[in-house]
Amino acid sequence: MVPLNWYLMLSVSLFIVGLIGFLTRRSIIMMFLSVEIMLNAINISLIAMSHYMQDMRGQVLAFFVIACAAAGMAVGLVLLISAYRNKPTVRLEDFDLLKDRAF
Amino acid sequence: MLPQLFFAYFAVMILGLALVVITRRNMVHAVVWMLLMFVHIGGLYLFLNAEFFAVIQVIVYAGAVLVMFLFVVLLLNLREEQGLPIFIRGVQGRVIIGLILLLTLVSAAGQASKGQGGRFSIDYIQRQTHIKVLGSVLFNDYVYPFLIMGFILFVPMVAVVVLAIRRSNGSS
Amino acid sequence: MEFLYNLMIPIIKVAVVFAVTLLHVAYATYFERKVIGRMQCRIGPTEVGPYGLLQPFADMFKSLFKEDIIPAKADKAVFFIAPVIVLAPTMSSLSVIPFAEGFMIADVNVGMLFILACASLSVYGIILAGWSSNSKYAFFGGMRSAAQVISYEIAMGISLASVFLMAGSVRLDEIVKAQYEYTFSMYAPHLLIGFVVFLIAAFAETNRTPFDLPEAETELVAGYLTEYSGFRYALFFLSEYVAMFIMSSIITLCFLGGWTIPRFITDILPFLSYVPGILWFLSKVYFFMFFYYWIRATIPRYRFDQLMAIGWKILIPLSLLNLLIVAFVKRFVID
Amino acid sequence: MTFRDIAYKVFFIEILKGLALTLKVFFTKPVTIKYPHERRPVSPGFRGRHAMVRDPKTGKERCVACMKCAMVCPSQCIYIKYTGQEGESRHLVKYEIEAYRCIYCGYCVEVCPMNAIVLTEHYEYASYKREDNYFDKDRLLQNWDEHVRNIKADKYFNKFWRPLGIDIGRLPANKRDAVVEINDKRSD
Repeated sequence: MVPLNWYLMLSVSLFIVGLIGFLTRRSIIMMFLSVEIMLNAINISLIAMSHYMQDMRGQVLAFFVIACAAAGMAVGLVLLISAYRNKPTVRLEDFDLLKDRAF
Repeated sequence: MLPQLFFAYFAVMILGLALVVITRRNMVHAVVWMLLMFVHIGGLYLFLNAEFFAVIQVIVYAGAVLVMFLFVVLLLNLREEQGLPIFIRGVQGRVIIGLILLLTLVSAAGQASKGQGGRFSIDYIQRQTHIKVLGSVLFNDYVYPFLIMGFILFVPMVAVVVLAIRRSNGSS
Repeated sequence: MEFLYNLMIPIIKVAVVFAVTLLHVAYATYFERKVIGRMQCRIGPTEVGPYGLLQPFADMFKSLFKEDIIPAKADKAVFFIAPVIVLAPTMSSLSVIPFAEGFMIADVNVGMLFILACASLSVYGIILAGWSSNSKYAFFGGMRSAAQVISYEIAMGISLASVFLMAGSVRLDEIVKAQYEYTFSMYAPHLLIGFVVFLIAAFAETNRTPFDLPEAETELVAGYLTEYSGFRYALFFLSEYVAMFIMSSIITLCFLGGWTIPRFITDILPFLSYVPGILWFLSKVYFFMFFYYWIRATIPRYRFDQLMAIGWKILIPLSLLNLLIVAFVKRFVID
Repeated sequence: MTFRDIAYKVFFIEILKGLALTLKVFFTKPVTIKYPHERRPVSPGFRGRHAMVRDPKTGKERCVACMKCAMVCPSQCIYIKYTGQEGESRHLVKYEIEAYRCIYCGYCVEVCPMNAIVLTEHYEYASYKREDNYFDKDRLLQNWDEHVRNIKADKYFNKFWRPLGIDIGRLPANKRDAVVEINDKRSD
């Protein structure tokens, strides 16, 4: 039997990998992919805990996380497409119209 | 011994593939590696007695969300992005912060202990099948969250149509 | 020893199913050419072997020994892996199909959903094949195919949901057993809307005429297959026919009672119940394969906007309506 | 949209009609002719490969190098050379037809006063070399031999080898009946 801690460690490590990807990549699409990785990490820990605690609430929550992730990604990607129509780039640092140049 | 080995395989593959994903320059390649990672996560769910989630993982994440990514990557012409650097400036500092966070969280996760067992034991789920158990919990105890979830899924649908539609006369 | 025995049984099953499927694909092409030939006043292949029966093997050897051409600016790794991504999920979804009572390779609780998951995975192969070829025809074909498959998957899934609702299970063998209790021992008359929706969606899922826009010869050369040749082309071809076989099997299992024969027939002709179930199953499947060819010989290709309109404006509302009706009937009439 | 239209749409009437049609055709006899095994009979007047008629008496061509065929040819694919002065009888040196340029109008056959150049009913002259369809004099005579080989009778008549609709009496003597005597070496 694999202990629960192993699943939690895997989940946490996966979350951190996603976080690093989110913080360091330039492209918005890659940042969205990193967010997906983080949501999957959350799901692993939710389902693992649900399994080990013999309670379905974690899985219900994971179900909602999956639905929200799909909805969020759809909106994010369509925002990206409408932004791309105005400015043909997916690099986050190019969207700096509101940035104060003095700093 | 065998379960541990399987878990180790899946854990190494998931983490390795996640690292591969976030370091790819070509986004189509990243999406393909991500697909492989999602399939592995689905395999991990099978060990957790959640076969419905294993399938949902593949249907929703791999079949819908990632295809959406792939569509967007292919719709946008990203040829000129290829030559530019992958990571932003000052990447090392962020990675170090991430690693510190990793150490903290992993040590915390190592000390976690499970609480009181509930009524959904493994035998019960196997007897009733996972879909039935999940369905009964979802539709009996969590009806209102489920309905709200339906609404949450509906709003982005409208939002996507409104945002993506090109007006025939007007702007552009 | 017992461990070996337990290991051998699935391997033998896999070997049997694999061999039968490959043979089936070989002769499905022959059957298609013969049927469409006769429907167009032709006779189809006759040259290789008696009545052209060895034609599939001739085609196979030809495609195996043809030169494997790779476009110069193709993304080689993705180009190589794309046919495999198409073929592997398609083949693996064969493993949950019960060909007869108790004969399935993998006995999983989520059988039907597994097939849906596999169907959604094989879209990747098509998109990636189109993208990696670095050719405009292939790219358009891949994008069209992906849009089409994703749109019709929704209608297909919802129309299958009504079957799950009636049967109370997503296991294919339990769906078949649940159908046996109903009037005609099949769901097709009860879930007529769902049946028709699924039938149309199945044509679109497998990229067959009248929804064969991804490989529309007259406009896109061969769609996402344009740059493929030789063995890799054969893999795409194989997976298309296996997918047709799987779709026909799903229709048979979910709407036509699988390997069972309707009770009103066995009441009149009791000796028919001694015929093995796999024969009934295969005859139903082959009827649908024939139907695929029949439709191909009859209906011209739809335009892409018509295709999308059928998918989103007709099939999805219809399947939702069907689901609603079935839910009400199940709750207030049957229970 | 009338009720009838809606009913047609809902019950796929048009599609069902089409399906019934294809099913009906499915049970009819196919019209295919399996070409290398069976051949379709050549219709009279078919204009196939060129040939020069071999005179059974001399064993040579009947051409007198009058140049009429080369002049009438719309695609100008007939090349003729001859020797002999004005007033003397001409002697044919070169007679070539480029079959790729030929449009098979049959003017050369109609105009020939000697019935020397004809279009046979042979239609399988695909080959691996382009040169095979550039007919010189020997090749044209050989074509005639190939054409004659399957004819059982002593004489061969093809009414399309002379201009139709012209009074026979006005044609040259050699052209009048368009009958070719086949008395080749087989009988010797």
